Amino acid sequence: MKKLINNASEVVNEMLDGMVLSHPNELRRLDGTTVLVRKDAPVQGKPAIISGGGSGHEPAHAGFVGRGMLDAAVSGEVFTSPTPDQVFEAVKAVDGGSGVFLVIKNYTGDVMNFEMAAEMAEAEGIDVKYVVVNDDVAVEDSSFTSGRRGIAGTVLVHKILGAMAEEGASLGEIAEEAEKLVKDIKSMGMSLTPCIVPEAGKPGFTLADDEMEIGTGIHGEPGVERTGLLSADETAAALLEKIEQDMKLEPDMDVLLLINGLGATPLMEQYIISRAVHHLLKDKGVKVTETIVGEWMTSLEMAGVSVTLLKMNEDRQRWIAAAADTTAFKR
Amino acid sequence: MKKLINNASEVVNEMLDGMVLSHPNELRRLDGTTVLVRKDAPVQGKPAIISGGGSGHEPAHAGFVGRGMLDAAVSGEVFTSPTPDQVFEAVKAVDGGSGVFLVIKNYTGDVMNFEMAAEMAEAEGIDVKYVVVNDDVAVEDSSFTSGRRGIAGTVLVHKILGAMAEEGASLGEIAEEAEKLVKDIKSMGMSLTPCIVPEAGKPGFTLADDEMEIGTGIHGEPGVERTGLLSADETAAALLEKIEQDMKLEPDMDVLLLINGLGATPLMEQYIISRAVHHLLKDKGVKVTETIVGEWMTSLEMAGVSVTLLKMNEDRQRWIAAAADTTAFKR
Amino acid sequence: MNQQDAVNWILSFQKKIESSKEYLTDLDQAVGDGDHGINMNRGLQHAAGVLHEKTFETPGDVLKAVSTAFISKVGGASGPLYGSAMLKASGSCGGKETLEDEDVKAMLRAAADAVQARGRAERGEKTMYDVWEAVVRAAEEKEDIDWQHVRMKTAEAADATKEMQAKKGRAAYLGARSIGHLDPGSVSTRMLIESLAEVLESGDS
Amino acid sequence: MNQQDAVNWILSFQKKIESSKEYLTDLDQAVGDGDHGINMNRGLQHAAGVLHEKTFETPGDVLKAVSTAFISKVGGASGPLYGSAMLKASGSCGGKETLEDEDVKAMLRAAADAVQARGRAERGEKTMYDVWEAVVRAAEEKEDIDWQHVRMKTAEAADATKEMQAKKGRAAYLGARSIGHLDPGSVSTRMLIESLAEVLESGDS
Ligand SMILES: Nc1ncnc2c1ncn2[C@@H]1O[C@H](COP(=O)(O)OP(=O)(O)O)[C@@H](O)[C@H]1O
Ligand SMILES: Nc1ncnc2c1ncn2[C@@H]1O[C@H](COP(=O)(O)OP(=O)(O)O)[C@@H](O)[C@H]1O
Ligand SMILES: [Mg+2]
Ligand SMILES: [Mg+2]
Ligand SMILES: [Mg+2]
Ligand SMILES: [Mg+2]
Repeated sequence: MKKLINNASEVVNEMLDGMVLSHPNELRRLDGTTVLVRKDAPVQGKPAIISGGGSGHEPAHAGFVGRGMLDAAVSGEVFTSPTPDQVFEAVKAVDGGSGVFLVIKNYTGDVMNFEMAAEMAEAEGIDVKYVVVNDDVAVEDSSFTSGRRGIAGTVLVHKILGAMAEEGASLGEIAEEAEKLVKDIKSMGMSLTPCIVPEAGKPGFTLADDEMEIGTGIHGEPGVERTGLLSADETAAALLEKIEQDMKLEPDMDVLLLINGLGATPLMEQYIISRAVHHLLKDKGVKVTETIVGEWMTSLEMAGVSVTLLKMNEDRQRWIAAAADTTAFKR
Repeated sequence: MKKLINNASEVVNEMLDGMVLSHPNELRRLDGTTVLVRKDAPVQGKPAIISGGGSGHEPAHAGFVGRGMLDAAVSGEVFTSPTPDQVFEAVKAVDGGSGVFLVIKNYTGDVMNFEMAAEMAEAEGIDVKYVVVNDDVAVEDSSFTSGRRGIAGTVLVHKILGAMAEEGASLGEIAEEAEKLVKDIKSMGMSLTPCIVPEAGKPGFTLADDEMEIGTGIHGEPGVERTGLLSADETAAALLEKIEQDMKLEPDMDVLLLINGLGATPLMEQYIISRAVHHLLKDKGVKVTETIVGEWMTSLEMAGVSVTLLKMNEDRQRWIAAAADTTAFKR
Repeated sequence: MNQQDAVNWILSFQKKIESSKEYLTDLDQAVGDGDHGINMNRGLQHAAGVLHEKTFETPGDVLKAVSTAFISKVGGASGPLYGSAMLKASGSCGGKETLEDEDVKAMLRAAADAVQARGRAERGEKTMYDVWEAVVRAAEEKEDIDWQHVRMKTAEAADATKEMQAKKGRAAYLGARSIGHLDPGSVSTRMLIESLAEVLESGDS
Repeated sequence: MNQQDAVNWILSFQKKIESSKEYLTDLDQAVGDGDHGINMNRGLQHAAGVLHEKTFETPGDVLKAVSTAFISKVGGASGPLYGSAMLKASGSCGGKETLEDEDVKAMLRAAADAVQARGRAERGEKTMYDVWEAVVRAAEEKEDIDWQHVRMKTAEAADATKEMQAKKGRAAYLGARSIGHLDPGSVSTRMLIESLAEVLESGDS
């Protein structure tokens, strides 16, 4: 295992330390926790937005803490949901009297731990609402299963809800838009190489030189399907086709396109994928009003990308364009 | 070779296409060239700043085109300096009457091709000045050799000269600061894994599981020295020690710290390195006035980092903090 | 089952998990994210520390402390699941100093119900609930718990997860590819029950 | 040497490079960035295309076109170096339709000088200039160029780069680690001269 670390069991702690040392005017760490908050938290008079989850997805989530996005991020161990008490600490630290909104990615662990924290907060009289993001279309949706994962599209939820909160929306309005929003975000990912959880010390799966995984999540888990190597254009088409099974792409529809690198895929390749998706969408008459390309929700050093589409409207256009001042995403 | 590409000889062309499709309001491609310019180029009344070099370093350089940084970026083939005629096209397209400044990284190829372009531009009566960035302390400096490479520190040159140009500095003033600036920027890099040039199809060197290269550049070239695996703290100390041989670190000195990922090193590890460097600098009484962490000048999918220090003063503080609106770096 | 039995139960479980950490991680790499052994070990290290440091009056107290360790140190899916199981198990013990077989059955049922409620799990979904459900059924079959029988049924239930397609938890994302792999949480739950059987069998003899 | 010889020279060189592309890339991976074969091949593909399409009056015209291909299609270090060499070589040929041995010597010297000037290179720095310098010396030794001798000296000079420590170009960044590897540009330059020798030897016979 080749990693620039000191001690596999200290990676999250040292990373958070490093973030605060690097951005002392932007971020503050709650003592004895894995919670990073905006330096000026709690901000009075606006609902606070909290996200979090396992570590290893950097810049998600702590990189999105700042004006216009998150008030706090809670980091668990690598690929492991944080515990309810950590989330609860975050809730208490950022509540500015207008309530707290939790952005949860749909994993059993995240949902259970965040729900437990919400119960704890409610018991203390803090107004908490949440949304469960499940943008990953790789898995069939069904009421009999845990449903779909939350992946890169979650970053768009941070951006939009963060902008709403700055703009003066109430907790209830945020919760309402959040429910609509998650229905309008669809993502699909793939990977060329696995990644290594520091404490595990070995890759989560192996892939031959001529194989790739389609439908990979962001936790080094195997994908839904293994195929031979596809070209960038073929890969883009495969991902988009799967998204289309769930989101009807109609002429004159407006979408935001998010290309997300999983950690080891050069930006060059991400733009080659973006090019392919743009061509495909153009053929369908779909208008891309905004494209965001980069590493936003990674899976350590996994090579791969995901493609996310978000249905746009006037409000969302404004919220996406609104100012954001975080260490990883600025507008 | 596992890459999300279509055709190894088309990667640069398709990447540039992808960038323009993704950022149509920010970037424009000069027809038939590999030059991306600010959408609003040429900007009248300010010197234009151009950078460029081989591709494979994304977001460098095209990601830094925009207000407050570069007016144009010229992309060569992967790890291959662009040709003089391409650079010359860029010069003609962005000259707004106040002259053009070229930021060249110190590689034989880059220097020769850009110098030839400067000669062509001067022959047409365009005022062109340039600086050669050589921040990499891995290699001994000597007047009998081609000297030191330009690596991640180049991004700081873009930022500062770009801010000066927006602020109203003349071409001469920019050239003067540029000369001082490059003497005050020192970088040192290392790598854990090599990278694969698409057209070559195989890694530039091989490293055993327990080896790393110290003093690696950004072109998949082997480093200056091969060692056993070091921890993050040891790695940071080794890089800083080498920088210190060249830049005296004194108490109460102000520096900017740039941590640059080479392509496949998770942000988590970059922050662990940042933490270590912060601790070491604190012990020396050196004040870090600004820390920038991320992938700015990569080497395709190489795993590794470089550490850059820039001596700060009041002017530079202002230039670094000044607004910048590019696709990869925003302030 | 007295408080010492409860302590021994958890300490025995801790040792099993510690020595199976890599095995559980391998299982979780096949169908999940490869951290189940790490997660369980982290929680149990902490729990063992607490059990060594403090003294407890009742089995319920012991399980309460273990529950806290799971809820506050583990995270992931297994943290709340084991944590809730232990919390409800503790609640079912009430203030009793010694548990009779009836109480042990009630405790196991409380734990199983907690896992089901927290995980919204049903039988056959390839989760640890499959094992819990089998444990409760086996324990309740005879008036005096037949630990040999419970062990057998627990093992069967854990093994049976191999051929199931997962419907809950990360393994569900793999769809049909989840078939052919043991469920890691079921295997660790089996270890928990084996430790309990060891402690209570030896107490009987 | 007439214009057809010049065309044959470059076409022969192009074939050599095409079939040695991987070899040159391997050499460049050891001490540089692994693109020398790719760079040279790209330039010569383009040059060959131009030579097939257009017709030329003089060797100077041919070399001018080749120079443009290198300067505008190659980039890197080899683009301007080969480009400048060809440009100055072309200049030295002037408008002559046929070059005598004297003219060929002058052409080689012009090319060598251009490489030296563009690269600010000196002998012994482990660059293609080492080969150019040896070529010029060997060509000038006899009044009628002894191509067998030139070939030998060229080969020697290219081989000698192996034991040198690089002072210019990317290999210089490796310091002492550059020792023990052939310089890729020197090897390609040797191929250029071999092609020239083949064409002019056969022209003599
Ligand atoms: N909804 C659920 N209900 C019951 N058990 C579950 C559920 N989801 C997951 N599990 C159990 O949790 C185990 C995984 O635990 P662990 O790997 O520690 O957490 P994570 O999945 O968050 O990485 C699974 O093997 C399964 O037995
Ligand atoms: N300053 C220089 N003077 C002369 N030749 C040089 C110089 N720098 C590099 N070269 C030659 O260029 C060759 C490398 O060419 P190439 O790999 O195509 O370009 P790059 O180094 O830009 O990748 C070297 O092997 C060497 O012979
Ligand atoms: Mg996990
Ligand atoms: Mg090159
Ligand atoms: Mg797991
Ligand atoms: Mg090269």
